[in-house]
Amino acid sequence: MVDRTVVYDYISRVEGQGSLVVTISNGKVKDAKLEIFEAPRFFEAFLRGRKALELPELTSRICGICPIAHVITAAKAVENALEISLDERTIALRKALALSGIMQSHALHIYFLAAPDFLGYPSAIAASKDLLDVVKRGFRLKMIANMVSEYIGGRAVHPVTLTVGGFTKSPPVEKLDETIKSLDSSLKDAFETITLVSGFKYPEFESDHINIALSNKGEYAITEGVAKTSSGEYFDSRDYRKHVSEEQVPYSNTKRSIFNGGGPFEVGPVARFNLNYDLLCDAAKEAAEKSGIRPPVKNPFKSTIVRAIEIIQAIEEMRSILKEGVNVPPPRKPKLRQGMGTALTEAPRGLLYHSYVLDREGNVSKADIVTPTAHNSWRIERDIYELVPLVTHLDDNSLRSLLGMLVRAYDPCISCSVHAFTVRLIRE
Amino acid sequence: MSTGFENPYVPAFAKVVEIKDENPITKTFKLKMVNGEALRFRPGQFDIISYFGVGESAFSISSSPEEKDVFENTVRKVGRVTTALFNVKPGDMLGVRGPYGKPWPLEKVVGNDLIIIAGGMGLAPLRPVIHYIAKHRDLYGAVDILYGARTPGDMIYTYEFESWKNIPNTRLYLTVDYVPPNTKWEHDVGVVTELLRYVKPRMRYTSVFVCGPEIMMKFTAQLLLRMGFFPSEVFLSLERRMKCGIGKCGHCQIGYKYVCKDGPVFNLEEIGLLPDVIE
Amino acid sequence: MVLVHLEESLLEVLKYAELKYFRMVSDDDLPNEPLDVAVVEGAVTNEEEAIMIKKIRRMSKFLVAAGACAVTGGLNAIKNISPEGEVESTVYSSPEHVRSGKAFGLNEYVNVDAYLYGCPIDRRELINTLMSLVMRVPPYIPGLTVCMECKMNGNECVFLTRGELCLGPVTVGGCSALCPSNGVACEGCRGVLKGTNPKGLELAWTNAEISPDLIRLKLRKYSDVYQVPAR
Amino acid sequence: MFIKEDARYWKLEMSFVLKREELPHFSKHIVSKGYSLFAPVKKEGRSAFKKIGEDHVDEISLDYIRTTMPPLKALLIPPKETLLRIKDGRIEEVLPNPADKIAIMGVHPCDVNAMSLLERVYTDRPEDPYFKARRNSLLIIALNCKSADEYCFCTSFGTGPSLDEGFDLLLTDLDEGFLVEVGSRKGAELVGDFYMPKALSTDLMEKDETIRRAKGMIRKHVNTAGIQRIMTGALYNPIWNELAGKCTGCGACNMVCPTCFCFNVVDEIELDSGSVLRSRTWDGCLLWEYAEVALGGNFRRDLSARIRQFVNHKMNYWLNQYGALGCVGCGRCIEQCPARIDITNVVARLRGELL
Ligand SMILES: Cc1cc2nc3c(=O)[nH]c(=O)nc-3n(C[C@H](O)[C@H](O)[C@H](O)COP(=O)(O)OP(=O)(O)OC[C@H]3O[C@@H](n4cnc5c(N)ncnc54)[C@H](O)[C@@H]3O)c2cc1C
Ligand code: SF4
Ligand code: SF4
Ligand code: SF4
Repeated sequence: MVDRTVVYDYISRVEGQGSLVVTISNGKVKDAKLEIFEAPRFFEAFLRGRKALELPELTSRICGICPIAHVITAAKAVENALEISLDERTIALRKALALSGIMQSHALHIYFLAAPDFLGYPSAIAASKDLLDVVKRGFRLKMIANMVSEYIGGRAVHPVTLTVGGFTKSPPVEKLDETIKSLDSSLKDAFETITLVSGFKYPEFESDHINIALSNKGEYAITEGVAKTSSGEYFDSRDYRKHVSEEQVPYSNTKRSIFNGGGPFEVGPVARFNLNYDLLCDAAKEAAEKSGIRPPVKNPFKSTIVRAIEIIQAIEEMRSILKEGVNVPPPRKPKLRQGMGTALTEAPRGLLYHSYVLDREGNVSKADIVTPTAHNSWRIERDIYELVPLVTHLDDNSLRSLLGMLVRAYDPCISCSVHAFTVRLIRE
Repeated sequence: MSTGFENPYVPAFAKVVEIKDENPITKTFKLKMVNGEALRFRPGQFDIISYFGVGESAFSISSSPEEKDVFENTVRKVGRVTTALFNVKPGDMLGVRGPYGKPWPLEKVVGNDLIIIAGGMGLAPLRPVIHYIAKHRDLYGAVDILYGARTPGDMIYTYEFESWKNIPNTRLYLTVDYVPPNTKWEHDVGVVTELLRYVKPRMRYTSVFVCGPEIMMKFTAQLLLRMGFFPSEVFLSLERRMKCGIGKCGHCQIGYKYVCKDGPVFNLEEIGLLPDVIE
Repeated sequence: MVLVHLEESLLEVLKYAELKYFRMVSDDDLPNEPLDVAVVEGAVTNEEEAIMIKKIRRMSKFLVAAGACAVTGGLNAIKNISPEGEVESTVYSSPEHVRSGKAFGLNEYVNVDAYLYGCPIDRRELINTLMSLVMRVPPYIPGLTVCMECKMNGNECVFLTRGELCLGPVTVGGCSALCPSNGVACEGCRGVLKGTNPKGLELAWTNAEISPDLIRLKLRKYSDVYQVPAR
Repeated sequence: MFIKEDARYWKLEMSFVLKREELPHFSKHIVSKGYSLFAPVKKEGRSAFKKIGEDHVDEISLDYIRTTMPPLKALLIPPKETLLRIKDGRIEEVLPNPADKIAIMGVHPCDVNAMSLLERVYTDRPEDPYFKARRNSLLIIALNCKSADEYCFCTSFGTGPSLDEGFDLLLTDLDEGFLVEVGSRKGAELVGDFYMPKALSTDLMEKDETIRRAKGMIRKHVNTAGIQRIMTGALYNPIWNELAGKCTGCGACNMVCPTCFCFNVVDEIELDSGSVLRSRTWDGCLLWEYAEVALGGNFRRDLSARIRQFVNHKMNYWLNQYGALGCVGCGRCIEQCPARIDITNVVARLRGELL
């Protein structure tokens, strides 16, 4: 028996289109479905038959928010398949590029997607009428992140210089000082962001899931390393499929990822923070202290704070990488051959997996791409099951906006969920 | 006007004094130079109007050359600059450069009969000619004005037709391609060249001024030659893309001629040899 | 989304225009009043999207297709050339649940008044376009090729010096030849410029003894070069 | 009367030898005189003109045949140049500062001659003040060619491989160093306080020999005899259609040609200052938009008509317009054409010299 149906199509302020349908029966969630509305992109299919060397550029177009992560992951997977190793500077510069991508995405999320929820505005544009300084600060942070991406990658979105084997062009030395100076100047904005997000009122809610993030010796891992789980396991990208499987859910264009033996799991800033806290730089740790959060963070809403901390980490690390010099050797022309290559890296929203099988001419015969949003999707649904019974007193509107906030806390990037994702509330 | 003697790209400011609606997509702008100087031009010359932030476009100066302190441009809305001009109100400021180009050879044809053939907007550069003739009527022989447009509603300067007919020894023939239902029309229907049957030219002593869409000029020119007019006495005013008006940007070249410097008025003898003239 | 990449410039532009509906940053619903300008991103890949774009078209006086996907279908359109259903079944085990047809640019379904080319679109062009619209004139993107901009930047041609297949000769310029200037061949993300001759380019590649396979892949990327250009 | 021997003597008086290893010092000397110095440097095997800072004089390499970009055109009419800035009813001319002195070193004869052609266009009344200002502050140190490649055909127009006028200083690469000849007062001033030994008559002989050798390397040729008549007669030749099948329509030839001078003008709004910038950018007749008018009209709709315009402008119309053919035989359009269209070949075929 259906007593009320509330439809909330199109979750706004997530990148892409999606919907959430929650059926509530007797104060309990009977069913929660994260649906994807935006047409999936079928990247994996049309990648077949394309050239391996095209992969970074092609996969970059999976998403306009985190193209950098796709470029890097695709390049790494191909390098693995072709057994190409990189020199240290190239690896470092790649990390700096990845960090700039994370900073871009986090600044966007904090100021334009999340902050309006906490400040009570429908959008950042609306907020800019009263809080111009705050909005401008968000733009500034994003702009500086873009600047670094452009500096290293040739373009802020869909970078062009990163290629299989390295960079087609070293960043221009003439602009190095200017770039480092901008980063220096953004640190102040980053700390003010910490103050801002620490002041937000977060809903009381905790949930516990397995966390998975990349881990590497001696660094806050982003582009290099192996997957580490909160259950203490480690696995290499080659063994990814042994640990994570997928099933298609009938209502969605996304596939749901399952951690073998463990069910739903979480990836993203919180997972990285929880698993790699010790490896954060001093400034980031100081920021964590200031905002009063420490691992393990279990309240998904507080991911906003973790993002702010990661911005500081990103700035610090980009600075030190750039300071060590930006000249990298030109890539050697790779020898194409048969093989299989995989890679795992940390995209802004968490673990990203690419895997390719190449034929003898170096053409792609099979592609497998799993995005952070796909990794998180089941976890988000589970959270809803847990959250709703705690807040049955809320009316439809408030409940919808709370659920919207929860989904947004994972910053699901629907446009890009390769196997990709409105809050529809059905009360029975 | 001596603006920009040093820098020919710098427009002078002109104030819009009056805007007349000619038809739904054509307006005539009366402009006055802000520096108080007159725009000294000869019939057939053009100026380049700037709408700052959008760009510049060339327009024939369509007012009487005798009028000293104001001048007019008639503009048909077809693209960016012209759309911007349609948003302009009296009192607004525009940029003006010019005048540029070779005028109609009014001195050279003194004593001759004149046939003026215009299609649509092509009447704009010929209106100063008509005003000039009215002022200096004794300099020329018989004058026939043949004007065609797509429909009666597409005609411009209709409010002046009566006064043109009253110029001594001058006739005005009108035609349209098509008369929409419920429209009053007591003149010809058909293409403008058909109006030529009304004129009895003394070939040797007749000069023809033609301006209109390129395709209309093509057919008119062919017919005039067949009728026995002298190529050197048939003058056309051409239109080409223009970005500078002073022979630098290259766009208006037809063969070795620049429309902005060597034209826009050419006689058929000159044009006959050039490629890419008629689409 | 491109609007977000404008950062502070967005606020400047908004001094002149009011943003009515921007799904990504706001909770507002698609308004029911007529819009002056709609900037639409993304390809149309299914029935619902086709209905949506037709609705937006009816509501708005001026429609801008922004980005490769909205202009030509973008990379998504690569799959248009494989048989229906094949693509879907490669990715999903039960393809009947997937709602997607082929990917097309907006002009397949509605009249588009202006285009913003590229993946991603160019920031300067977006600002120019918005400012033109604020002044109530149609926007303008100069009709030059990537190749010309590449020369203006003083680059060496990647095709002539390294034999790499570059779509610069037939691609709408305006990106400052970004890729070739970074040592990478142009992939044609901005689509084919009117008046250029892709057949000539294909011939040039064939004459340079490039494998037909490579040529085929190159000519069908962001847009099928033999399709009528959007511009 | 000026007899040949006198000329030779005078030439010797004003000729010097710059030792190869002195080139960086001389370059520094030029910079120290307040010039911004542009010279060719090697980049991935190709040479390109770059602004040379005092610390980079060692990078200058005068051993090159052709740069992709025509150096003088790029300096005198930059690819994109703001002409006017308009704000609050005021128009500001963005003219180059006449005090900015520029020196360019190592330009080959064809390029210097191409600049003289550009000068005819841009100083034809009314003068272009932007071009003019830059030209006035430009010092040209030309470089005779010591070698040529399969694309060069300057000898067809007398525009190379050596230069007789149009320079401030002229270098010729000799065995031991560079012969430096003075062509103007500005040039004389520059060498006046930099010590260089006077040239010997043997040096001049070596120069002649170098040039003779360079000439010998030139294999392409355009027969210019009666060329206008032939070109005009061929306006409706089917060759234009045939070329249109091969040409990509990319406009690279327009960009790299040192005598192509066409430009487009655009207004843009600068958001933060609220001013309007009116700029010009290089344009070319190979483009569809070049001859497009309102409502989609186009006077060169077919690529064949556009190619015909390019070739005829160089080999025909220029002569009527500015009294000289518009090609200097630099070979750039041939080298940079992805479709391998060769202007010399086109002319030869129209003359019936080639099938
Ligand atoms: C000598 C001369 C006299 C003219 N006289 C008149 C006149 O009296 N009344 C009138 O309405 N129009 C006249 N035109 C045509 C007028 O210049 C164009 O209609 C106008 O430039 C279109 O500009 P736009 O920006 O609105 O169009 P768009 O199509 O947006 O054009 C963009 C640019 O293309 C060029 N362009 C486009 N069409 C033309 C064209 N037909 N001629 C030249 N350049 C063009 C311009 O440089 C313009 O800035 C004349 C043109 C010339 C050359
Ligand atoms: S160079 Fe080509 S691929 Fe690169 S941005 Fe420009 S159009 Fe796109
Ligand atoms: S036409 Fe070709 S060879 Fe002649 S000057 Fe121009 S680029 Fe050089
Ligand atoms: S050849 Fe074409 S682009 Fe070059 S100057 Fe002549 S008309 Fe202009």
